[in-house]
Amino acid sequence: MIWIIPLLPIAGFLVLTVFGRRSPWQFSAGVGAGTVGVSAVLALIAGFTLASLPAAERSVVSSLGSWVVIPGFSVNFGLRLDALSDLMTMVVTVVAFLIHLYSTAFMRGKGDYHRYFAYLNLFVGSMLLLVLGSNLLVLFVGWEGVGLCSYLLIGFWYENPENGRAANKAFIVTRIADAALLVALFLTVAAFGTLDIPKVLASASAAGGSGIVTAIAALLLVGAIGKSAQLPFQLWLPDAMAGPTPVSALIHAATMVTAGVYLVARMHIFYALSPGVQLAVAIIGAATLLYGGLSALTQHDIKRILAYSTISQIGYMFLGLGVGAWSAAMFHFMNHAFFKALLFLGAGVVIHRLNDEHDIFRMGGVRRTDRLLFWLFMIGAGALTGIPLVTSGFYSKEAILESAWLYPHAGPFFWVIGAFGVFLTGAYVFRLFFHVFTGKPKGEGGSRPASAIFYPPMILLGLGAIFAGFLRTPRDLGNVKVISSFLNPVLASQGKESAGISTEATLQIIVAALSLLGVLAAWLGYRRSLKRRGTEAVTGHELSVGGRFLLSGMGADWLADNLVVRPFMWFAGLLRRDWLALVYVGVGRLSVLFHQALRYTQSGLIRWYLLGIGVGVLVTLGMVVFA
Amino acid sequence: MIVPPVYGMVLAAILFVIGLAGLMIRRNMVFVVISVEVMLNAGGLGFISAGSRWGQAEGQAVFLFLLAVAATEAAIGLALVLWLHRRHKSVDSDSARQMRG
Amino acid sequence: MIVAFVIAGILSIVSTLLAVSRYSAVHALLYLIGSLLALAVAFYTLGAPYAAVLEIMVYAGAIVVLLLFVVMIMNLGNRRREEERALLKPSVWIGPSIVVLLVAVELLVIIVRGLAPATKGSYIPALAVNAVVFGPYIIGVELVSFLLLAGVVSAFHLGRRRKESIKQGVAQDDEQRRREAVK
Amino acid sequence: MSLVYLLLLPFVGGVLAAVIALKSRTWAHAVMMIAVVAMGVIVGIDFGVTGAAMASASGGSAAASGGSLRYLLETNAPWIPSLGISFHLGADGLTFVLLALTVVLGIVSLVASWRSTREHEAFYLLSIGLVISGVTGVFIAADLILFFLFWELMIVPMYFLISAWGGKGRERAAMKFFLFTQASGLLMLLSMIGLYLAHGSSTGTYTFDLAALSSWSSGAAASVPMVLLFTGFVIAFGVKLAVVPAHAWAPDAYAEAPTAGSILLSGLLLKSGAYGLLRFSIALFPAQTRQIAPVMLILGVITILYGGILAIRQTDIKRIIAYSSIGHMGFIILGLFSWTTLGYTGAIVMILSHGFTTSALFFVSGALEDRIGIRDIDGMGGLRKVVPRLAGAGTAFLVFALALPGTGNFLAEFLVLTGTFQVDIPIAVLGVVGSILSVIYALRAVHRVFDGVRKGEGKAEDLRAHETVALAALAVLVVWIGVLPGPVIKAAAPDRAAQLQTTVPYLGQGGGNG
Repeated sequence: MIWIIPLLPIAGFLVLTVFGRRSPWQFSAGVGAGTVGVSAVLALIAGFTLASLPAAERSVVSSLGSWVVIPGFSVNFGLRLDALSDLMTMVVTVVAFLIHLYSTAFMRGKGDYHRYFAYLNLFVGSMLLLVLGSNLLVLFVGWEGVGLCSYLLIGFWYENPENGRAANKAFIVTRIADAALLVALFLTVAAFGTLDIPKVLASASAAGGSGIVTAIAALLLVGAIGKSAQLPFQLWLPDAMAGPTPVSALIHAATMVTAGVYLVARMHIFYALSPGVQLAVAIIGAATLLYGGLSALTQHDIKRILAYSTISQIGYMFLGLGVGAWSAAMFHFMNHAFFKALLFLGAGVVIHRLNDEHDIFRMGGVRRTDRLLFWLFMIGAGALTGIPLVTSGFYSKEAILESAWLYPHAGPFFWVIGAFGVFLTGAYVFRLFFHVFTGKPKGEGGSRPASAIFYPPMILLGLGAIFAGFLRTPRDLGNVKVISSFLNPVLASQGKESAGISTEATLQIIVAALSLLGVLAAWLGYRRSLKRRGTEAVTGHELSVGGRFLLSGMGADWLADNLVVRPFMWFAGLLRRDWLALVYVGVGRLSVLFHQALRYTQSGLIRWYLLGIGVGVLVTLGMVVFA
Repeated sequence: MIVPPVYGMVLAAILFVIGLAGLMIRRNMVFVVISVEVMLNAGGLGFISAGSRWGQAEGQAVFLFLLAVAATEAAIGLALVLWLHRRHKSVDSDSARQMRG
Repeated sequence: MIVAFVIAGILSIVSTLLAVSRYSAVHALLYLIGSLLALAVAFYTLGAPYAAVLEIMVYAGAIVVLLLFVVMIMNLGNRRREEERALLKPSVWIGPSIVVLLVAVELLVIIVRGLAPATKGSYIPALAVNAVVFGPYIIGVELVSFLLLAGVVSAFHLGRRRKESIKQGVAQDDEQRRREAVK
Repeated sequence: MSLVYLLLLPFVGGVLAAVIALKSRTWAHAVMMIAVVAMGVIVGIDFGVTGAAMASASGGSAAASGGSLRYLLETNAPWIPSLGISFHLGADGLTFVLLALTVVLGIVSLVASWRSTREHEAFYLLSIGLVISGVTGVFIAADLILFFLFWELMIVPMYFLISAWGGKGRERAAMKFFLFTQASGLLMLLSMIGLYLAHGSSTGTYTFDLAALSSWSSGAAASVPMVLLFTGFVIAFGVKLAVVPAHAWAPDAYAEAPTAGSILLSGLLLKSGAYGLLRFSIALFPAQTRQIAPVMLILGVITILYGGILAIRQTDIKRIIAYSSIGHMGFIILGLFSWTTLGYTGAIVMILSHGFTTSALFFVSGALEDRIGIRDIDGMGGLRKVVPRLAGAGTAFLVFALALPGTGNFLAEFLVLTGTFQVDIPIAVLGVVGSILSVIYALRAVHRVFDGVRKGEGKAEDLRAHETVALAALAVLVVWIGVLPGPVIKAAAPDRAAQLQTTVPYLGQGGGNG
């Protein structure tokens, strides 16, 4: 039964691959969106069924048979629906369905329609395998499958070689991190003899914190940060925006990039057992959220701003995981899926209307042409910033920051970083917002009409971006605990519950104030730039040194290029001629050389041969004489 | 009075060596044939000396055979010389070096 | 007898030396005849009259005359004297001569070491020789007759004049030479 | 007896096809195809019958059989009794798996050469038939001399395939191929004779029969002479597998051979080396395998890394595939010499899925070369627009080659590396690095060949129906092995259970189902 959920989109993929080319676009759209839609409905049914069960029984395993059976090792095709995977499944299928719906209109007339839906379906199927897999091998299949789809979709518009390069970069960078994940799997097999997640977790907690458990945790973490574009693997995500915008919304914002968060949450017992690695998770999360927030500040490509924002927000989730706030991290994941998908879809509409313009400095005044979009985008931006009380982002960030404050290792320090990140978030996203939506339209402004199908998915996501937040509120604001109690059987929270009402409230007020300050800063910056530059379009080269530094993502690409890629390619180029094989050529040359030397003795002159005979006689007789 | 065989052997050695030298030095094929004859003769002298030393007839018997071999050799050698002469307009042994490697 | 042997030996050595070192083939052959005659005397003094007679008859009388005929057919008389002189440069003959001298020394050492000068020789009459040759060595005689037959056949074969094939052969050779040069 | 038919079918088919090719090349191909398909039918029936028998007989007996081989199907006739050589053919589960591979790749190679015309069609088909016959013989020979005979038999027609119908540097490539395989084959012969003498002098019966030698030598103590004998075999098989210091022949031969030749070479001839290692290491030299394992593991991982790095900067598409193929062979070495059930199974899965993937890649590159006339990726680009189906196939198989989970390649690499990890952690980690390299070269190739806009005139014919079907079938097979490896694993399993090391977890409750 659970198997139908991931297999439906995969079946859709197969159908589209075989029949897509010769079918009308309605067929592709129908199969693509339809299979995912049915999956979403099934996921919701399964989810609510699960939620209605008593807490102890909220775990359903479904196996489709064995995969590999070898003496000493076996793996089956098992799926496992529990609270954590259920939450992920519902979010993934619902968001995916909405984005499919949006895409049916968005991708019209952009070529290769069926191929797009085939890839997107394969992605959803793989993502569901990743989420639902009851053992690490099935999870890994999904993990690589989503990577592949990400690759295929980033390079979807293949006629521009840059897109292909970005796709390769995304796949290779994540694959490097996945190598660590693979080693983690080997180590798991070697240590526990199985890959079944519940068994591994049980064995690990029985074995207690040992070197092996720490090693597995660290290796899994490397895989997770690769997929989730955390430092130092964040390189690929900004470039990944080369793909179609709905793809960025689905894969590079809402679902795939949060797979790392899911993985760490899934294996959280390992992290609970190895505090050092868990601290590393927190440090990586904190560093990344700052990195993303700062880098987003000076970008001018609308999608790159959102990409850096995604990096930063996933940093929050990692910070949450690092400080043991498992359910808060998942809560933020859910909210982030809604509001970031909304923002990307909104950006997609903006780009679509403005004839594929990506530069926010060439935009403006969209509020006048599309009032609905203005409001939806404002909801998204507000939720991203965490505007107090009314948006989901506020509640989930607050939950993470509260746990950070309570974290025994330098908790307040992490809290300060997180709070500063909230300020940055407000600043960069509202900078974008003001540039795009307020003011007067720039350029030719000949706007393409937007399809009506664009809006229903965005409205639904907007509702999610507001109301999902009320599933978990702090104790001083109603103390709703739907999410955390739902997740509790799987993700028992770690550490202290509360810092006391008054501290909590103080911290909340500070964060809330910072978010509003961020918006204010964005407004002031926007006014200043208007005043200074008028309404003319500007680009990056007018930035200060610091601004350019941030624009380039703090030179991360430059560093990676010069420290890793170039030396490696140089080395590979050095070996290109296959020097080892030339050894044999050398042997061949040497024997030819001997041949040349020896053929001079065959002069063809009788006297010469006779001299040889004479010398032979001399030697032979000499042996007789001196014997 | 029979000469002691050692004298014959010494003479044979000297003649043999002269023949060998001629063989190596001369490029004219006629002289090559002559040198071979000289060497064969020296060999025959050696056999005769040995036969004389042991008082056995086999020495001269082998000389008889050698005589036949020398005749054959002369016939074929001369035929070859003639062939070479016709072919290369020369009796220089160096001109026949198709066997060069 | 020893005196006769020594004189004959010296004569034969000298005339052999001259025979292999002359420029003219005809002169060389005449010296060779001299050398063979002297050698016949040496045979006689060594107690082998039969061999001495055969030496004169077969060698000097038949083989060398055959050689003379051929040289005359080829008309190599005096025409190549100058060429021969040019060919016999010291650089050509010094190396082989050294080798040959060393061989000679080794041979003499072996002979003197193995054969005391005082050892007596013995006289062997023709009858004894022929009794051996046509007795136990009759198979050898048959083999030698085969050899002579083969020699006659091959001499005939090589001596036959076949104009076309010869020309063709030359052409082929030249072709091969050119190909090698290209290589 | 049906084993003899298996041997004769491709040969007779080749002769018939050669005769018919003088009249009609289409019919000649058809006859050859019928012969190979008939071979497939026989393999299927044999396996069906004996497989059922095996299933009913399975149980404890497999584990108890020790070092001796148990054939499911045998044919034995005296040949040269005075030297202890017999015409002994035998097939077990592993053999059937490989025979199935042979049939599939035989068909694919014929499909690949169906369309293009060439000179001396008759001799071409005869060569293909002989190669298939030779490979079949190698797989089913149960006598060392017979094995050697077939080993040589498959080299000669392959030499002609390369040297007569290959690319620009074909003569050199063919000569290299021949010299390497021939020289190493002679080493193997030397080892065979050494083993024969050692066995004869210690037991009194002189025989080349594999089973008899196996029951003796698998119990023999690990001594230096035995290691040397094994090394002779390992060198021969290693050269055939193109393990790194001895890989020099492979890139040239792959690149210059005609498409069908590359398919047979990489799919089958290479696998004969792998088969030899699997068969002889377990049947004849279990103790020696473990003795030289440390060296071989290092060589294996060097092969993986070296092949991967060299594939990255090649510009000839067939050379990219060739080096990729070399890299993958390293995994077979690792799998076998890790001496674990996991590694062994992985090696077998790798043999199959690599056979399918690489032959499909050579198929695609051959089709590309047919259509645009070049192999250099610098001159390609933008082909996705021009030949979408070909591009799809190329992308798919390159992605399969980088071990995408869900394909046989992934399963194989995973099992091999998991097995290796239990023996030698650094080697396994380096193997994982090698799999990163495969991602780099595969994606680079996809990018350079298919992305962008085609320069110049943009017309080329896309894949034809029969080509599409063949490639699709290969893709299905690769995924099938990756998703449902059960039958393959089961078929190849019985002769290994007693010898190999099974997983023993460090921690936890042990190997349950997962």
